[in-house]
Amino acid sequence: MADFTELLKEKNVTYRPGGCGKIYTDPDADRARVYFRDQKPRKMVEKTTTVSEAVKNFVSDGDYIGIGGFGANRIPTAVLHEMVRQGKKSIGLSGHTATHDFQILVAGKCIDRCDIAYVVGLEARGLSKIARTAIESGEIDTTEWTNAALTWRYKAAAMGLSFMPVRCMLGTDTQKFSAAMEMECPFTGTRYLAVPALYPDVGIIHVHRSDVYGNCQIDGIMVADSDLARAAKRLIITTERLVPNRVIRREPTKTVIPYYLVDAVIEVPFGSYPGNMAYEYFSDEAHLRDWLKAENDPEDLAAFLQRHIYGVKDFNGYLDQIGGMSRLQELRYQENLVEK
Amino acid sequence: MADFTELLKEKNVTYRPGGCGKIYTDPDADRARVYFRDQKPRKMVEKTTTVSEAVKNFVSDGDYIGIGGFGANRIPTAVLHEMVRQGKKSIGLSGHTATHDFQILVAGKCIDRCDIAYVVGLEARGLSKIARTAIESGEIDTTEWTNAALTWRYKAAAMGLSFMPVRCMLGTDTQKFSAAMEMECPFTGTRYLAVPALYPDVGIIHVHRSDVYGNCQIDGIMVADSDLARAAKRLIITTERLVPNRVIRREPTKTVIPYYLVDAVIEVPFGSYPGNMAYEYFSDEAHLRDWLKAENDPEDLAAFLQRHIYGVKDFNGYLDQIGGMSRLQELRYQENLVEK
Amino acid sequence: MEYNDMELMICLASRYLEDDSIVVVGTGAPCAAAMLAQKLYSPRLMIMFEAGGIGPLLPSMPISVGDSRTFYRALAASSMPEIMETCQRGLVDYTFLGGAQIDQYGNINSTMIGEDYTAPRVRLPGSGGANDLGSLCWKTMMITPQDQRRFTEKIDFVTTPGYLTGPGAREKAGLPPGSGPYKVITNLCVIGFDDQSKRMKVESMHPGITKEKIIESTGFELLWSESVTVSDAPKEDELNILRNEVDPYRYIIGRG
Amino acid sequence: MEYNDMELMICLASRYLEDDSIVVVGTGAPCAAAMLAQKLYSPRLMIMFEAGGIGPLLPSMPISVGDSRTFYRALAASSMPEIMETCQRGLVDYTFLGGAQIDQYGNINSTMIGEDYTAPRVRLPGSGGANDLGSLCWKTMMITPQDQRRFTEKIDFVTTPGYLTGPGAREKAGLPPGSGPYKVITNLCVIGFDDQSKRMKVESMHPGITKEKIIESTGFELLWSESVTVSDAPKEDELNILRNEVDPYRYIIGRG
Repeated sequence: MADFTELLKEKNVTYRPGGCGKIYTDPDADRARVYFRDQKPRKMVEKTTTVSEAVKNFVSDGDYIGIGGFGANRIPTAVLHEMVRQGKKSIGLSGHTATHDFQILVAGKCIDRCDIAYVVGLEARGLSKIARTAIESGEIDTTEWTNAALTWRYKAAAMGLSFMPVRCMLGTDTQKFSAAMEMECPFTGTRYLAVPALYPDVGIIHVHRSDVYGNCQIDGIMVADSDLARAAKRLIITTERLVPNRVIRREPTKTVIPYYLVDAVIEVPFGSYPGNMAYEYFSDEAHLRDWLKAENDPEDLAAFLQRHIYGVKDFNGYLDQIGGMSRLQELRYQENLVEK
Repeated sequence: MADFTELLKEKNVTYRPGGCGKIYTDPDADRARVYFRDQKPRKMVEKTTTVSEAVKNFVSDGDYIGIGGFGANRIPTAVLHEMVRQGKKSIGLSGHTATHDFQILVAGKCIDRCDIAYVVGLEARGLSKIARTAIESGEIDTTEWTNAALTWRYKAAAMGLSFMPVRCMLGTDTQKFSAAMEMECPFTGTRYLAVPALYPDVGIIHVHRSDVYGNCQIDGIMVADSDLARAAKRLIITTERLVPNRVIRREPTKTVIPYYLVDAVIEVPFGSYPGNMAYEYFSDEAHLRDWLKAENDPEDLAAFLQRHIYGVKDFNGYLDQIGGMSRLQELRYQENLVEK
Repeated sequence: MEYNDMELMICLASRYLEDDSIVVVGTGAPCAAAMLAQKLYSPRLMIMFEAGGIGPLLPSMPISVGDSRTFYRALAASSMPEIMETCQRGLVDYTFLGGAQIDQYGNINSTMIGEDYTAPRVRLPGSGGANDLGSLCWKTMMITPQDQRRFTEKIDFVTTPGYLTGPGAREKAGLPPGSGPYKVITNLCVIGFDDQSKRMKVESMHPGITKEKIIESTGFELLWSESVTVSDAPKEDELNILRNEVDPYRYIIGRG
Repeated sequence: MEYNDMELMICLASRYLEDDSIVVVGTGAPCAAAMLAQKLYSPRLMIMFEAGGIGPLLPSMPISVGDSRTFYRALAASSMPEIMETCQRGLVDYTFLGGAQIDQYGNINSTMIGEDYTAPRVRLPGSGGANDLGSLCWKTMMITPQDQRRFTEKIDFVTTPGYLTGPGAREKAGLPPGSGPYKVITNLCVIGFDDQSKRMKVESMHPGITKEKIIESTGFELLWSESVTVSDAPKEDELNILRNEVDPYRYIIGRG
């Protein structure tokens, strides 16, 4: 019989700061428990509202937010535009591959701190000049992490813990400018970094289907949204479609976000535009290029933002500006590999 | 701006054994990595075989196993019967609500050690006399855990870690007879138990659908099988149905076990019988009662086992014994709430 | 209407489950109490099962906390880690446990009877998820018959934490502050826990039950609420729904 | 056949990806190399993307490692934790990274240029998943143009660990033993890592490239394999498939 019981012995160890970054959110699991007990909406009641109301009621200046999706894929664009329109300030952001979402909030000067893994680039599309400048100028305070570290920080919170041991970042400057702690395994002595649980004040996630209570389905990759939904103190859901509760109950295996995590639900068709929404529509690469180009000149950018965000009432107004259903249908063809 | 950076400071701490139980499996993540690198079947090739061959090739005397499903729900009965038929010995078991599965292996005298959370009871059906006696007599060595602790031990392994901090078991005799370590959070000082990662030698899981490579779908609750599949060094899959690879590729969101985790795939219709298989067939309560009753007398039990396990060639032979398709169809009606 | 002990306990327990709260239940009496509460008092009570079922429209009493009834037309069919992590995160209000022995602090034994762990006189089913739920949910309720053997000064094995050794002990052990035993519903009385001492305190006695009967059925000293009341007997509609809709085959109430 | 630097690097890189292995790739040249390998050398090469895509039948080059192409008719559409944990568990053989600076130990900078973290001269995209992949996958490959600015003695920021400060340093830092940089494929040569010193060692020079050219394009001292060969130039079938099937719109190879 194999036996590893000898690993069970007393050890004196030292926890050491592994980096000089900042911890922007409270990792304490007991305080999070009390918040969840007292504030999470246990009532399965209708939570549909408007984007404007949701941003007014659930996002405050100074809040720290986590955004669903990845890069320009399945992002909650309508909520981000509304945050810009309402002039939200001093927002903290969890930046695991935040690209166009980061760009929108930087354009609105909403952000003042960022747990940063990847935010100034738009992947293959190139870099956002305003995003880059906001960080180079020190306008946005940053602490370094990696995509996995941020994912696991969400997971620690989703599990109701205050930390998670991880094996990335070790030995690098990424570690040095993070806010991880050095520790070791109680059994094997293996060296780990402990990352602090990340409980954002607000999570914002765009999904394929939700009922009016907030029971949600997502098709395709989940990115980190299962954990983000559980880690967030408040949660705003935008959905391509509102569906009857019986649709959810028909396939309970597909429910990735149950209603008791959700504070607000808004139906926003094409809500990830100009981002990609799997099985629905591809990203609008031309529009994203226009945006990047506009950043080369402050006046161009101001005009661009006026036209697409400040000058429209809501997200449907934005969709009108970019070419309405004709353009959206082109993106749907592209997504579904339909030869026009 | 909220700031919790003060949590990032040096602390001297002591890790203390939290229990006097045994650690039956190696929690070392580096050794597991090397095993996975060198032994996991990266080739996407056909892996279909027979239950008998799979048990011969992938389960050795002395191995430590983890069984999918929960209680008498979605259990890999065919593989368990075959282990009994082949007379496997000195098997270690992870016992998070193992009920009829445990009962089968105890009847075959296969088990000599058990990480135990719940194994001698069959939930509402009552207790298994032979299971109880095997533990009371000391025939089976045990270390105490809870369902969550065992689940999280799998999760630690599935994440590639050697431990996981948990908040259960603390302060109880359950802790005292576990093999957990006492530790505290590097940030908040919160007390945790660290549980050692559980990498079983063999995982055995029954699923609804698999292709010949081992890409699997499960309908309904997952129990702990997503993590078990990832934690196990070898993995045997039995499936209600083999389906073409294109069925898997049609809905990739539904794949819960990808092929590279899988060593063997066997189509076993009604493979969870007499257990429940969600959406397929209900548990055979009469048969489970017969089994429990047979345990009252050693001769009755021997005859019962002879008739249902030792005396039949394979699982289809067992299904013939219990009434064949007529009985199975009754259980299907029951599952699907069809009034006959 | 006549009723047996099991019916009595289930009916009383059902009244404690507030609407719009979340409860993790096992099979048997707890599940019956939750189903009855849903049908009578708390239509939006959210029932979870530890193997993964969330908010099913239960067509009948489950046999196992992992059987397909536990996620029949459910809001979600999730997993054991999902449920346990939801508890650990502090989202679950109530859980219901049973056990072979219980002490004055609400510590429960469902593991073994005897002195020696390696050679128990009787091995019981074990913790399963009981320790997890009693550690991580906010309020733990128990449904149990009451007698000297079960309600004992020193239980043979602390499977699931109540208030452990008394005030502050849960917190000191590292268990989440603010969680712990809430009510014990027996065939004789309803028992709460004293805020200061964390010891069992009788709140109401069931109709026809005397203080003496309760004392002689208890292996330790009970505290008594200043205003011990008489428990409201099961009402006709409770019993009707329990017998006709919740447990028509008398799986559970047949044991009473 | 004529070819540009990007085509050269992609073709060479594709030859290192063994059949039946698992590779996590980003967009751009790495993805092109993996696609080319699948079509020519390693039909069962398993491509994963860090946002969750596993084994897609890529209809075209993805724009983002999270776009819907990355799980088109895939074997699984999973999640970022699933991919990262698969890497941490030791199941991923290869990954491909890029960066603005690299040193002799294969440490990569993709975070910033400058001296002061709080006021970088140039902020780069950052780690994203690069540090994770370079820490947790078994073999890290790099595709990068080679010049004095990029191949530098001291990089401004170690985003992703190579062999850090040399032999044993990864293990000492706690990184999984046996992992680390494997090949660097540049527009001038193919570079491996010396077993003893963990320093870059030139293995083959591309056709027409001299040792002097390589030395003057490198900001640190390179080791040289005892038998430096001439790299096999891109073959006609490689170029044809790369141009016609992998990247018909010249998104990537147009940059070469």
